Amino acid sequence: MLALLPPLIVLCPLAAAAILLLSAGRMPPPAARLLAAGAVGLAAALTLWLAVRFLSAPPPAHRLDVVLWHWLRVGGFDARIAFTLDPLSLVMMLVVTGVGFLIHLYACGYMRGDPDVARFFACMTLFVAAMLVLVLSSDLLCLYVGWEGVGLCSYLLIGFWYAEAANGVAARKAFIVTRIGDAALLCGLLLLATRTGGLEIAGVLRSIQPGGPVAEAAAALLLGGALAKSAQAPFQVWLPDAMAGPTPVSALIHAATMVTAGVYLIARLHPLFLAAPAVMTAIAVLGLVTLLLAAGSALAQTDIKRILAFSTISQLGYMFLALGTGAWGAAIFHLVTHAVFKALLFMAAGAVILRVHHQQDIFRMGGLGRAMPGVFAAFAAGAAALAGLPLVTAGFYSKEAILQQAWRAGPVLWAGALLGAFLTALYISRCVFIVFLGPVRTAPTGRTEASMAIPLAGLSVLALTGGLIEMPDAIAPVHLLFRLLAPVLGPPTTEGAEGGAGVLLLAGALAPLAGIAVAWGLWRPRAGAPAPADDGLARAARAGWGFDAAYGLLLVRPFLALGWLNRRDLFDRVPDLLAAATRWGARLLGRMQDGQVRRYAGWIAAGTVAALCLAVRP
Amino acid sequence: MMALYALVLLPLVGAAAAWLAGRASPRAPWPVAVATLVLLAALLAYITWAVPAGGGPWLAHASAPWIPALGITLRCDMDGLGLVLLWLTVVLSFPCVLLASRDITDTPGTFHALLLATIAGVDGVFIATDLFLFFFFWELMLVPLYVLITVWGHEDRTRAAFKFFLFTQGSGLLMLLSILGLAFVHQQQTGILTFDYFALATTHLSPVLAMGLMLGFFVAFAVKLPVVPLHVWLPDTHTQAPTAGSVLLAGVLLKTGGYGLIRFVVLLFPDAAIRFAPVALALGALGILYGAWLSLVQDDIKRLIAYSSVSHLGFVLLGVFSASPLGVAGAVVQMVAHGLSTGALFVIAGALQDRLHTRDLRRMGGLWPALPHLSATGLVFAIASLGLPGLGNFVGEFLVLLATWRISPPIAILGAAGLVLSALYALTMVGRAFLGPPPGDGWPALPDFGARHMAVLGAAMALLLALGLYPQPVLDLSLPAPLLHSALPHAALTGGPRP
Amino acid sequence: MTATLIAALPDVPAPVLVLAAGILVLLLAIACRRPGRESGTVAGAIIAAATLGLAFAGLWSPAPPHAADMARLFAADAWFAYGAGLILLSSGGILAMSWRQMAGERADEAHLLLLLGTLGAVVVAGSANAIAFFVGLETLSLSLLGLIAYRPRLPDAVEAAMKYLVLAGTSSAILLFGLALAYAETGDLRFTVPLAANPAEPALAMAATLLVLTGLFFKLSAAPFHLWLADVLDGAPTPVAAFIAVVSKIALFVALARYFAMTDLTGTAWPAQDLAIVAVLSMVGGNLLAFGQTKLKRLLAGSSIAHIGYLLVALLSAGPLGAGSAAFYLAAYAAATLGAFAALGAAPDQPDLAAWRGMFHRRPAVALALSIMLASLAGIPPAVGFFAKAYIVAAGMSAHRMLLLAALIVSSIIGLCYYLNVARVMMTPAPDTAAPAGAAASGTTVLLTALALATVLLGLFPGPLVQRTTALFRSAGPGGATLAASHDILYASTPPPRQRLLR
Amino acid sequence: MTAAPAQALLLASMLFALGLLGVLVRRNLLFMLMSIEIMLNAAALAFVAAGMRWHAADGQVMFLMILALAAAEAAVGLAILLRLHAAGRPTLDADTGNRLKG
Repeated sequence: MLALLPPLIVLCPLAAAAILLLSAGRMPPPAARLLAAGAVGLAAALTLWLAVRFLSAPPPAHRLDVVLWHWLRVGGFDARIAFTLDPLSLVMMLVVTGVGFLIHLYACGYMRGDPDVARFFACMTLFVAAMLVLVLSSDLLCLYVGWEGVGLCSYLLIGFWYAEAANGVAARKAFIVTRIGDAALLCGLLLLATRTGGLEIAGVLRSIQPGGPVAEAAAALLLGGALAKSAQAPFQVWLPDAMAGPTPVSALIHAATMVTAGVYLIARLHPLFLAAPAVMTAIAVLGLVTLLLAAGSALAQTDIKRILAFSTISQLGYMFLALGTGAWGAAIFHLVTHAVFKALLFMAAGAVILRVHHQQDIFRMGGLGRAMPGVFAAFAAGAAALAGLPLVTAGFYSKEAILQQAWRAGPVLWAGALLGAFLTALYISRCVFIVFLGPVRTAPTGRTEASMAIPLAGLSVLALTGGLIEMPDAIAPVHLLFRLLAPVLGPPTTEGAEGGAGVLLLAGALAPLAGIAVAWGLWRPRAGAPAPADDGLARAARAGWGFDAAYGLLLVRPFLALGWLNRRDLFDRVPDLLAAATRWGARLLGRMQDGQVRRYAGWIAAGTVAALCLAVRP
Repeated sequence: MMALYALVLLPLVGAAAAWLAGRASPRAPWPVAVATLVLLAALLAYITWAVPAGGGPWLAHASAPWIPALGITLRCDMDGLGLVLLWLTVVLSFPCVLLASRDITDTPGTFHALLLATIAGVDGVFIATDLFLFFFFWELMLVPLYVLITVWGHEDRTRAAFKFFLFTQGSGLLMLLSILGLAFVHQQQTGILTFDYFALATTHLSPVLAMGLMLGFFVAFAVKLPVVPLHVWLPDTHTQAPTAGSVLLAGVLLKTGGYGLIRFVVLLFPDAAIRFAPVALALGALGILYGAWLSLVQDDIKRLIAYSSVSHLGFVLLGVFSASPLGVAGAVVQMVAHGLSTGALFVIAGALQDRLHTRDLRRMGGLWPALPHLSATGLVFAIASLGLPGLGNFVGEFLVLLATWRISPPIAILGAAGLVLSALYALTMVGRAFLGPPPGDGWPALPDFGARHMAVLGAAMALLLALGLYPQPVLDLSLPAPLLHSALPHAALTGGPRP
Repeated sequence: MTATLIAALPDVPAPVLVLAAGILVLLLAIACRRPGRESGTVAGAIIAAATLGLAFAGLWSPAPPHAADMARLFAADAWFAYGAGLILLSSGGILAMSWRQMAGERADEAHLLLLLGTLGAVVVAGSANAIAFFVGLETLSLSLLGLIAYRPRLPDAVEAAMKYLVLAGTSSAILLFGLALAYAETGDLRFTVPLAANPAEPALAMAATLLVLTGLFFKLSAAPFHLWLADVLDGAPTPVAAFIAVVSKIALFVALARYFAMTDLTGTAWPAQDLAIVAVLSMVGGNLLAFGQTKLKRLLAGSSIAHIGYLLVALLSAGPLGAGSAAFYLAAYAAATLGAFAALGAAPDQPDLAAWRGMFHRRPAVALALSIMLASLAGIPPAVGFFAKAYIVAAGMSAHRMLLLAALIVSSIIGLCYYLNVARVMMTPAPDTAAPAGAAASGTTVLLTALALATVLLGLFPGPLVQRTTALFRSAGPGGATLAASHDILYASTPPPRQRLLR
Repeated sequence: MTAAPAQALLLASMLFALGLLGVLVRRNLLFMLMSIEIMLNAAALAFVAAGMRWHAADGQVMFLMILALAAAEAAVGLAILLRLHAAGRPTLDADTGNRLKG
């Protein structure tokens, strides 16, 4: 019975997607909305039920394998479509279906009036299904199906408003940049499959030799996939542009779920990464670098969704930092809380955007707190959680878990992470102050409808209280999540219970407060209209530190230019040359036949003489 | 089993009937062609069904004398590989006839007759096991297709058809040399002049000679597949052919190259093939990257798809020369999947040309609102073509890359890089054709795909999906017959010594 | 009376006798004809047809008793029978073609010349002696001269005849001089490569051979002695052009093969080397020449030159396959070339390729037939030329003529271009102003249909003919004197050397 | 080979070369035909000389044959020249007025 549930949960959104696709736009929008939200809601309900059943009576070894069918079985290679239910996948499922359901609900309101709502929901539900496959798979190849599937849905949804050429470009960019990582991931799979004989996760992990070059190479290749999917340096360039999609898409795909797939992958395969210490270091360093770069960029943005996008990159950097330091549980914890509060922030931002006529520039907004207090409250809750306001927000606890682990790994990492926490508070406070306080610059109209308000309210509560399931020992020894995940990720590290824990905790609590204070000093409501900083540093930060330009100059342009030069295909000239030679020969021979009978006789004589000479020559 | 001969004769009879029907009425040939295809499918189903259970890898046989003085027979045998490709041929001929050829107004009888004749030739290629008979069919299938392109093609059809014919015929002559050389060496050793595949497979060849003979075969199949320096005929031909011709070319004709590589190059000359493998693998990787690269910069949508074929079939070369059952199975799946996806893309490109009277991507854009069904199917098949997991192409590419990785990780990495490029060109095509703003002041009312197109293309999609999610039947069929349990008593593909 | 005549000429094969008798009858008929009446045409044609038929039947007559080897004029062996059969069939076809083409004025004389030419060709094909060969050759040439210039209203016919006259005369003289040198060296008039009396000084024998070859190559129009062919075919009436391209070439090739029957052509030594050079020049040159042509007859001239090159490859591929493939190729070449000319004859007054545009729409049957013939010449299945070419390649392979085969393949690809081009032109829609093509004469239609059918059927079922051509050189038992002669005629006496390439 | 036949052969060769040269250098068709006759007669002479060497009649038989055929050829050739003139060719110059070429 329990074994039936995971496939069923996948099937719910998948069936909805299939129906929506096959109806080919003939379905009335209300029916489409109902179908999509209902299917994902059903999946969420089933997942809850599954979770209850799983937790109340855990199966042996805390895992449940469901083999659906043999996918490829040839030449000694065997891949199966198979699911594994264990605490890690259960947590991910809860995030995907739970947050996913709320976002679908929200989207019902947000996308009202769009003629193509069936296509929208088809892609959304397909995404949920693919994401569920990703987190449930017990075989890496099967996981790859979900991995690419979510990428495809991301592409389709970023470019949802296709009439705008820029949206299509952004969608393509997102897909192709992640595809580069996917290729690396695929190479990693090839390596693992060659070395270990299969891609079943448990089997792969069993047969890993620690410290060997294979483990290092495989981990590095898989890391490539994870970095691209999770928009970490040097692949982070696609995520800000991906904000071209509708806001629910940004909330679901580019904040809550898909971009965390890289984190999930590494957590899932953590024994492999443990066997590759160099890669672990790279993960931590890249995570930290991304965290700081993106936070700096977020500070200089003017578009509210781009602020949140850079914030997402930055927060994912936290997760990678955690992964790099071996804090798998902390990474997953932050993944969960981030999914909640970032989805909340995006949806609140979406509500704002809808009310101010699709204005996204924060410097054209202002004073919206009075006009839409509910949305303001929701955004503030999300911002507080993001900033990590001590004790009262979920983000505080998850970030604290990471900071502690970073301290253990090295003070430099810890200092960087602390700086990141300060910057996070700074930029999100800037956003809140400019958008919701001060004078009104764009008058909002309409009102936020219930289907959007309910998810906002629900997520607000979660964003504030969700962290209580897991607390630092210095506050209260609550370890619900880590203990749940322990069968998969190993027991939580306890060596951190040394003397300095309290000091660390204090530092971690003060950094966001300092950030908020500085932000208040800089961007508190004043008389004059606030303007974005425009010095060189700000411009560089706003442009994402020039990664886009560098890639364009070094890779894309030369590639396209060379292709353009060779668009007629060099090899195609060879037959032309041969044809020309043949024509030339034909003309020559034609000229020999000039109609003069004496010359013909001359050729005969010449031929004879030549033959005689040839014969006489020894 | 005479049914094998019927596979060739039935389309020929159908061709004659279609031609005659065309003399009676211009509307008549189409139903005749459809009926022929239905009969052909039924025949193939019967052959499939009639295969004795557990009767060994060769599923059906037929033999009759042809030119006894030279030891040439009408020997045909069908194994799983042949069966898979025969099904692909039959399946793909349906879109050709159902979608593309109905609107032919210029002597439709001849058009359908030629189409069916091509199918007959292809069927023959897939079953002939007398090398001379194979060569006969190999050359025969070109002729009707040449006429199809020359008469019903697009603006630059003459040149394209010329190139097509010259390349394939010229390389075919090299193959003839190899076939004859092999037969004569065999005759020297045994005193029997024969072109029988199974007899010739037992010939002892010195390494140099085996390499020379293998190269003759290789060049012929490499032109057909195509392998990169020899691919130059393909973009022109695919671009200029009428839609049905493009579908047939991309879907089926190119597969004869892959089939030949497996059946003849690798199985007849296993040792030489292994020695040649590094070169072939390099060529395969080059093809993948070069094709994708050029595909990206094309403005002509059919040309773009044509170059994408070059890229996709590079995987087939990799798979065949990866010297493992895994790679060969992957190559076969890749051939089938490429046939379905690229065939469908050519149908879509042809439909676009019918509606817009241009193939130039620069003059397209924003077609989605005007042609939602067409655009959606275009997107779907473009995605299949970029190798999304869950669809057939991925299975093929993955198996090929896995097999390649085992012998050469760098080549496999290059192949994987091709996946990135394939995403690039496929999405660029979709973006330029269907998305974005329409040029000028929007599109006039255009007829979208109707139920007929959607049904046929939907069926192709379903097959791709089935191939992507449950490819086991194809894998089981394509793999064991020629490789493991073949009638040839040598350790093919394992690199083992010949007995 | 006939019996005594045969008794008096023990060596002469039956077809030669029948043809000679038929010519006499036709002469008598013409002499008896009342001037100014056309009714003679039908009678003359019937006589000609009957003669050809009887001569063909005469091929099956028992071989005459063999004279002493030195004095033998004719070698009435299987090779002769095969060649003569092809010649007679082709002549019959040309007779059918010319039924209306040559008529209008004094068709009887045309038929007479046709029979005379056929007689010459048959004699050439069967001659084992320089005298017989020379007489046959001159009979062929002279009647051809008459035929080329037969229709004075064709403006270029006389010019063509003039060229043929001068060049054929020159080449005949060269050939004759070669024969004389050979006779001087060896003292016997057998039509074969002379062996030097003193092996240390082969110059005279070699020179003799080369001079004879010059004459033969001229008639065969092998490069570089080919220049006349395009002009003459262009100027001559279509049936006559067919006669030159088919009958005369078959006869000369049969004679060429016989000339080299005792010679080892396997290696790269002289004279095989000379032959190989000529073969390559002919293949490449002929195809290139045809490639640049815009007139169909000139195109076919180039094609014909190239095919002589292919036949030379077969000749150079000594061994069981070489002879068989040459014989098979002759038949394929004859059928296809004759068919191509017949198709030209079916749409008269359209010498330019451009005039054939849209032929598939205007005259689909003729266009289809011509396409089949061109396919056969190009070696495209299912036409017989495909198998014929493959057969030659097989022969070349078995004799390790790799360079020749390379040239064959390259030139075949060039050849494909122009054959395909003709097909393409016929497929392109015609401009509306194109003149409606007239209906073909019934004889041409019948001939064209028969040849098209034969070309395709032989292509699909070449087995019987292969059997036959192989049997020509294989069935010699110890008792069969005639066939034994043929056996060593084309079976190279030395076995092919062990294969260097294959070792 | 005794001296006489050898010298006769040499003479025949020279005659033959002269004839060939005549064909090549003369532009008048009539003279070209005459040159061909010279070549034929050179060959005939060679036959006779060879027959002398072998003391056989074959060479003389051949000579008769050549004589007859040369006469026939001359007859046909002259007829063709007349025709050529009748067809409107103003001169017997072999180099001018050629329509068949290319």
